Amino acid sequence: MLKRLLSHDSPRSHLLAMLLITVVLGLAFAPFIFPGVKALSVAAKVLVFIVLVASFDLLLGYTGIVSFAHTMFFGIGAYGIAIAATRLGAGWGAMLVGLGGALVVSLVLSFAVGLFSLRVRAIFFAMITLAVASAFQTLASQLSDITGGEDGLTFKLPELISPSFEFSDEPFLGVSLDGRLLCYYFLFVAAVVLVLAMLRIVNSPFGRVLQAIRENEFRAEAIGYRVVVYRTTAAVLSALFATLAGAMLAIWLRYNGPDTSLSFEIMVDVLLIVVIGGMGTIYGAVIGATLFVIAQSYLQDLLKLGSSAASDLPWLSALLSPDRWLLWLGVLFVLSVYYFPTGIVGRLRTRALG
Amino acid sequence: MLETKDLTIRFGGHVAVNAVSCAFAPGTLTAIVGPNGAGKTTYFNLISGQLKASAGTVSLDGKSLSGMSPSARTHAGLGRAFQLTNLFPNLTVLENVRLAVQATRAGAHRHGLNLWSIWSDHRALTRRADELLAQINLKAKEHATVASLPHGDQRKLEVALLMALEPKVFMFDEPTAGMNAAEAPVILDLIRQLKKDKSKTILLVEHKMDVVRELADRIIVLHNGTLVADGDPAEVIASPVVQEAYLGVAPKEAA
Amino acid sequence: QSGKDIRIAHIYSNTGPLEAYGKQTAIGFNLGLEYATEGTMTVNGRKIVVMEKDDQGKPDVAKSLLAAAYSDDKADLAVGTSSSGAALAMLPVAEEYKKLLVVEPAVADSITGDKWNKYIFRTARNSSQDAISNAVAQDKDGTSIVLLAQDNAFGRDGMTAFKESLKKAKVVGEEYLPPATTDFTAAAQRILDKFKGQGGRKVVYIVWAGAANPFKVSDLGLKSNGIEIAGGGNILPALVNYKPFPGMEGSIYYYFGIPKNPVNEWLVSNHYKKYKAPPDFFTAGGFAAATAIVTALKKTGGDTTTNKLISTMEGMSFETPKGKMTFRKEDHQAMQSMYHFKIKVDPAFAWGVPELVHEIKPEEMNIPIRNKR
Amino acid sequence: MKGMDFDWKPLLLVPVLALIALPLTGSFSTWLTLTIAGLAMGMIIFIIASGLTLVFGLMDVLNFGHGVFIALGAYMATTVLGGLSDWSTADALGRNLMALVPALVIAMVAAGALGLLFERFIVRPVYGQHLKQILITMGGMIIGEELIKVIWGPAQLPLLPPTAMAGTVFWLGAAIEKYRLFAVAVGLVVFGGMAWTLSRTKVGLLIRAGVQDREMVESLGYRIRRLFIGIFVVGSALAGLGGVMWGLFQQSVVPQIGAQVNVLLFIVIIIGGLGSTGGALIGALLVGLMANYSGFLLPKLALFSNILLMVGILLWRPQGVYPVANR
Amino acid sequence: MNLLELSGVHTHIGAYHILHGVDLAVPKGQLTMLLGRNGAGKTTTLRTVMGLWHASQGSVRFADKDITQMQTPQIAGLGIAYVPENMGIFADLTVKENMVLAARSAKNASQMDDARLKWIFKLFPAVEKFWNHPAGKLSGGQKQMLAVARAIVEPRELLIIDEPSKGLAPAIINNMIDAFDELKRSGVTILLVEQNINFAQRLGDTVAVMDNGRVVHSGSMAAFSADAQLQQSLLGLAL
Ligand SMILES: Nc1ncnc2c1ncn2[C@@H]1O[C@H](COP(=O)(O)OP(=O)(O)OP(=O)(O)O)[C@@H](O)[C@H]1O
Ligand SMILES: Nc1ncnc2c1ncn2[C@@H]1O[C@H](COP(=O)(O)OP(=O)(O)OP(=O)(O)O)[C@@H](O)[C@H]1O
Ligand SMILES: [Mg+2]
Ligand SMILES: [Mg+2]
Repeated sequence: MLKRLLSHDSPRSHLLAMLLITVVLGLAFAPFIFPGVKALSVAAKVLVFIVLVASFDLLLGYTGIVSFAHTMFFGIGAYGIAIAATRLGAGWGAMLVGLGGALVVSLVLSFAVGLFSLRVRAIFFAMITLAVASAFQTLASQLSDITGGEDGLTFKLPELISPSFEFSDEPFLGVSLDGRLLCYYFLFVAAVVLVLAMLRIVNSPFGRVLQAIRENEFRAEAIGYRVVVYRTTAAVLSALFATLAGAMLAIWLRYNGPDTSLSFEIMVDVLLIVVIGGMGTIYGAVIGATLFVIAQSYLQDLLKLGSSAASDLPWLSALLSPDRWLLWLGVLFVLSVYYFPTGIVGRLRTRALG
Repeated sequence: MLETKDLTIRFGGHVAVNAVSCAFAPGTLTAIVGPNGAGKTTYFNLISGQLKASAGTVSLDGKSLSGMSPSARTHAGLGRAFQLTNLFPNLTVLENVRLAVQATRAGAHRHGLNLWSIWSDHRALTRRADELLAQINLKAKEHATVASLPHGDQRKLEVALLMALEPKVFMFDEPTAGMNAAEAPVILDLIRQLKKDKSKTILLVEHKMDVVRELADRIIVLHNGTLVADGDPAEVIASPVVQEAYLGVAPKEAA
Repeated sequence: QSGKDIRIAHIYSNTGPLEAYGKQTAIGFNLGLEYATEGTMTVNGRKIVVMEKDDQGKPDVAKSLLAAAYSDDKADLAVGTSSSGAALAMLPVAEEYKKLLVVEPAVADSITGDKWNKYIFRTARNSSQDAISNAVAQDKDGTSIVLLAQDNAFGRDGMTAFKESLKKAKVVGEEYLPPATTDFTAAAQRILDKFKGQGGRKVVYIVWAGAANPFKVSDLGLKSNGIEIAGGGNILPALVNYKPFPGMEGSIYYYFGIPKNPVNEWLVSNHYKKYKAPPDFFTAGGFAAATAIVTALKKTGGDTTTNKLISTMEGMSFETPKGKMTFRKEDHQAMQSMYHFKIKVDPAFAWGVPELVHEIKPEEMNIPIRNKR
Repeated sequence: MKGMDFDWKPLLLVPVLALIALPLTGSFSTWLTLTIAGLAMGMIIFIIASGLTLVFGLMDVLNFGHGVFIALGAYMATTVLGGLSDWSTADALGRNLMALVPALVIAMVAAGALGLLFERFIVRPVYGQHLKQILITMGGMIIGEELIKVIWGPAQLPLLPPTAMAGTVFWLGAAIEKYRLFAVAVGLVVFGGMAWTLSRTKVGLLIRAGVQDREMVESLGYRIRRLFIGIFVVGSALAGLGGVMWGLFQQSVVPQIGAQVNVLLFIVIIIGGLGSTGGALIGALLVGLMANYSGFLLPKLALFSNILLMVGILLWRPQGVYPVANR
Repeated sequence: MNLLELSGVHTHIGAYHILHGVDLAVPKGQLTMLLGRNGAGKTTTLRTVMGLWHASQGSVRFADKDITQMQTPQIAGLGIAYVPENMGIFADLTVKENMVLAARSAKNASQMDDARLKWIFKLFPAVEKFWNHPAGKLSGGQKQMLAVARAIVEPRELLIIDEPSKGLAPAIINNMIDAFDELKRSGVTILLVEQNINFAQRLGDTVAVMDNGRVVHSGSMAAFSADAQLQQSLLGLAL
């Protein structure tokens, strides 16, 4: 049963399996284990990023397409919810309309991207998507009548999943049972379902062909696979999953703006997570997103401790100052490329073999 | 019956294959020989669709293949192994073969785009792949990645992928190049086996004349892209054009 | 009540593109508390505890930081933040938690306009105040003006308010450029075209924020055609670009040498003492936010109940480095003076020094009320 | 077989674009102003992009950290020019140059030295692996930017061109900033030097070969390691030079100065064709002109003019105008 | 005297132990054939000589210098030309550019030794014919010709070629045999890995046979050719 759920793609390493179980349990009981608004926000961000990164892995790790326009689809999902909720009000219908509209837009755009990816060389494609993504971001901040411009949109969602809704006055295990909690579990279920779906896709015959195309497109075509069809399908699927992740983000934040869902920074974070986690493994997305988002969210707090400990050494405390948290994030980038060339999952699996 | 009519390709001013018309019947093994750069590989590329012909047509059993993509031609029954090894380097040996098996099964389009069934349920595919690996003595290395195989094993795998496609037409491009005398017979045996099946058409590009002499039912000679000789092996080898253009000034080799 | 700490969350861009602004605000806020409590950091025996938080200039981060501050950290009230987008995202959080948020230094009109709720107070100036005071400085008979601004909410809102309050001068054209523009040649040419056939004094009024120097249009054919440049005040590093334009007029929110009052004197001398540099734009803003809060707390006797604070602060006046400010009852916007200046070149300073021409008192500006109560 | 004929068509792009714009702009002096400013702007862009042509175009290192060298160059210049402010604000060209030249040289040396470190610790482990290059160089960029904030502070710093280069000259009714003329001169020197080195020596060939098969180049007896280090350092130094030129043009620097132009530089190099100095120059000039023409005619479009330009060029030549490296 | 000498060389690739103590001597001025089954370790041996992989144990000496730990460019600089198994053609460069790179002392095409080029063109006509074409577009055999042509574009002391005859038409193989003869006469030492036993027998002076990462036989080619049984047992040849 479990095997079937995981599409027979078992973690293939005890340590990895244990890590995964820890992450899933941790996320499932996050509101109770880690009380507080901040912790819950971090957990929700982890959920969103797991889906987003896994969807990118579908494209990069399995299909070998390097695209910097992935956050574009993430943004479309987020804007779909945001614009619909702003225009149509805080109803379930509005959310569905927004989600549906976003999926359609993503479908069309990603179809074009998929077809285009075959026409030009890989680096060129990467650079073109980089330019397109930045143009899209500019566009989003220019169309301020629709998107709220650079300030973005703050909106309301149905009462049931808003923090102000309390469905029990009595806190349960010290946690107040409110709309925010419900919203979290809504995201949790969505993330589990989406990740399992992606796992299934990459382990289907389709997924294997994608890997073959990534390895040697020429030969894949020669043994009878229509590369165009496969690539385009993969691009569309991955865009749709990213759109869903974007919608999850907007639902959680009840805010969206260009920097929140479209920025190049997010794209780079996603890329880094895929690489630290382990490309072409989906599980890598789960582990990588969890570690990275937590590290990113608590780095400043950590540095605060560090710099007060190092207050005797002025230059060290300048470097350890929480203001310079990005410096350490950069160091994290460099070190993770140095020490996890095949990602955490790759590393654990090799260990399990050796 | 595989047929090419006036098949031609130009690269800029250079005519690499020049109006080659030829038919290949099932049950025969035709060797294609000619000097380096004569256009043999290019001729293969035109047949299997890797290159688009500047002029001329290719047809299989009367059905025109012109304009079809390489993958469509594979489904129509053409199979091809490459001169320079061309595999999926970071996948395992088994997966390489299994992918080829999958491509042929029950219409690859339907199967391939099946997003939902699970790979490991396809035991039949794995069984078939295993059989093929056993035939070429690579079963022991089935979980090794292709990139770590020595050159000779890669050549064998190249042939295994072709076998997995179970085509009507087999095209071998120097299948034993760089293989040593002890290993090459494994490949040659496979080709001999194939020859027994009279429904298969086999095309073989090969520079080793002893191999050609032993296996070929017929030889065609390409020179500067043009078909210059066609016929019975012994006759063709003895013909002056082959002696001079191909075997060179020292005809002792041919004897 | 007495004895329990008063917890204030201060959210600002300690990192990110607005880091420099955020740091000024933080310094100003802390100096302001020190001044207002006379160094005791207590009000009515209750100690003031400031929790500084970095929103990195990101609205989503700002939003969750504020929620965490109100609930996890039990903040009684909050101050923030540098970016308008982030501040806008924070507004509904204050409403959800029913706690006070003092907005400083975000300028977007909609913060005290249509996105406003009753928990929001703003010590910072808003775009209208900026624009209207500049209009007052430019509004002369026989002047024709072309507007040049960034093509975003900041630029367009500012220009709209500016235009609305001009009485005598005439706007003959508007230019909105991509915010990332670095080459202003094309803009200069378009501006030249717009002035064709105009007599009298010709002025290009510029609203710009960012690294590029839009004043370069002057060199690209405007100066030689007798067209002047004008713009509002800015932070000190940006005032360097004003140096080649002695005599240029505009209005500024704060320049340390302008206001003459004890608060400002205290600020300038203490800032020099601590940081060997004069206080800047956002230092004054942070300072004002602090004095506003302490003034209110003193009035409530240290009571931090939200409704009590709101009713106290509505209409409340307080002392700041810019003189007296008053929270307008209707939209909780602090009414304050702006300064009509003229640039003077002083070799002692790297920047063009704005000299006071006239203090534009709140009464002189008709700042529209844009919220719906 | 005969050698390839020189491909002159791309050379026409620049004049053709200028001619198309002529009737649209209406007045000749406007057109002239826009054209000269655009070409000069293109030259500045070329200077910044020149280092990246080497590093990305030829060496195939997707260096997203290129901006750090730009920023470092610009910040070094603020320090040097700040220190020599007496000379740079004097009203004499000679004195001005005595301040500016050291600023340029020190900026190049500093950026080159940083390049050496960058190559050793950031780029070396990831030659040939694009994805990892993107990540690790992004990491390097973030680190560099943060260190700049530690040293020079996060605030914007002014960087004014020396007095003799401030202001405008007039020619046929067109206003031309003096600084742009200086930039054109510097750009031509950089272009000439690079074009000469790459066409007259084996350096260009060796790098292209080294990217394809490093082991083979070493087997032929060349120390490709050293060459790669050298090229990387030169590329970084050119970026430093570009940083000073760009900073002086903007008249101020912020720590993000490099990151802001990254995408633009990639566009220029793709338009030019990977590895081509001439192509990069054409690309840069086109970008400069296009920005000014579209900024005058349709300011809204100016935002997207680069992308439209790139797409248009790639539709015509999918490899860019003068592809040298075939990737 | 031996120009190249390997003694007790062990080489690891990653975690795999590939060479288990190779002893190989290449006498100066002679042509040595290195034979062996697929996977015996021939390519690995050549790569170890070139410093592309480093021996973990044992020593490699060239012209009485220990080159075991030297870097590849240094080793090549001592006067060794090497053609790898995959030919190492720079596909994006033209044939001419490929040749210019191989000619270390020439800055550009015009500085190459004309007479020597003429000689090469005669041996490998394709090199001349496709002089200005991208090398990647050549046919398999033409690439092989270019690879060998590159190795002999300038005089070198030692020529190491991994399977020179692979994919070549008989006429070209004949040319190549003549070329090697000529080179030998001019004093060049040659080490070839070869599968084509005819080719090997016609050219070789000495022979070494590898199996399982060791040299299991070495001696004169004449003796080896004469001993069918030895060939059978070492190479699995059924003659
Ligand atoms: N990169 C690698 N990783 C792991 N094993 C390798 C690698 N390269 C070679 N090997 C192994 O080393 C052994 C020797 O290989 P080598 O290529 O030297 O053989 P060879 O004698 O040249 O064979 P061939 O005649 O097929 O070229 C083989 O078993 C091969 O699998
Ligand atoms: N894509 C291409 N562009 C330009 N020329 C090409 C291209 N492909 C092949 N050629 C040329 O066409 C000719 C025929 O090449 P082909 O590969 O068919 O030769 P071949 O007969 O297979 O030779 P070999 O025995 O050496 O493999 C060669 O001269 C080659 O340079
Ligand atoms: Mg061939
Ligand atoms: Mg080998």
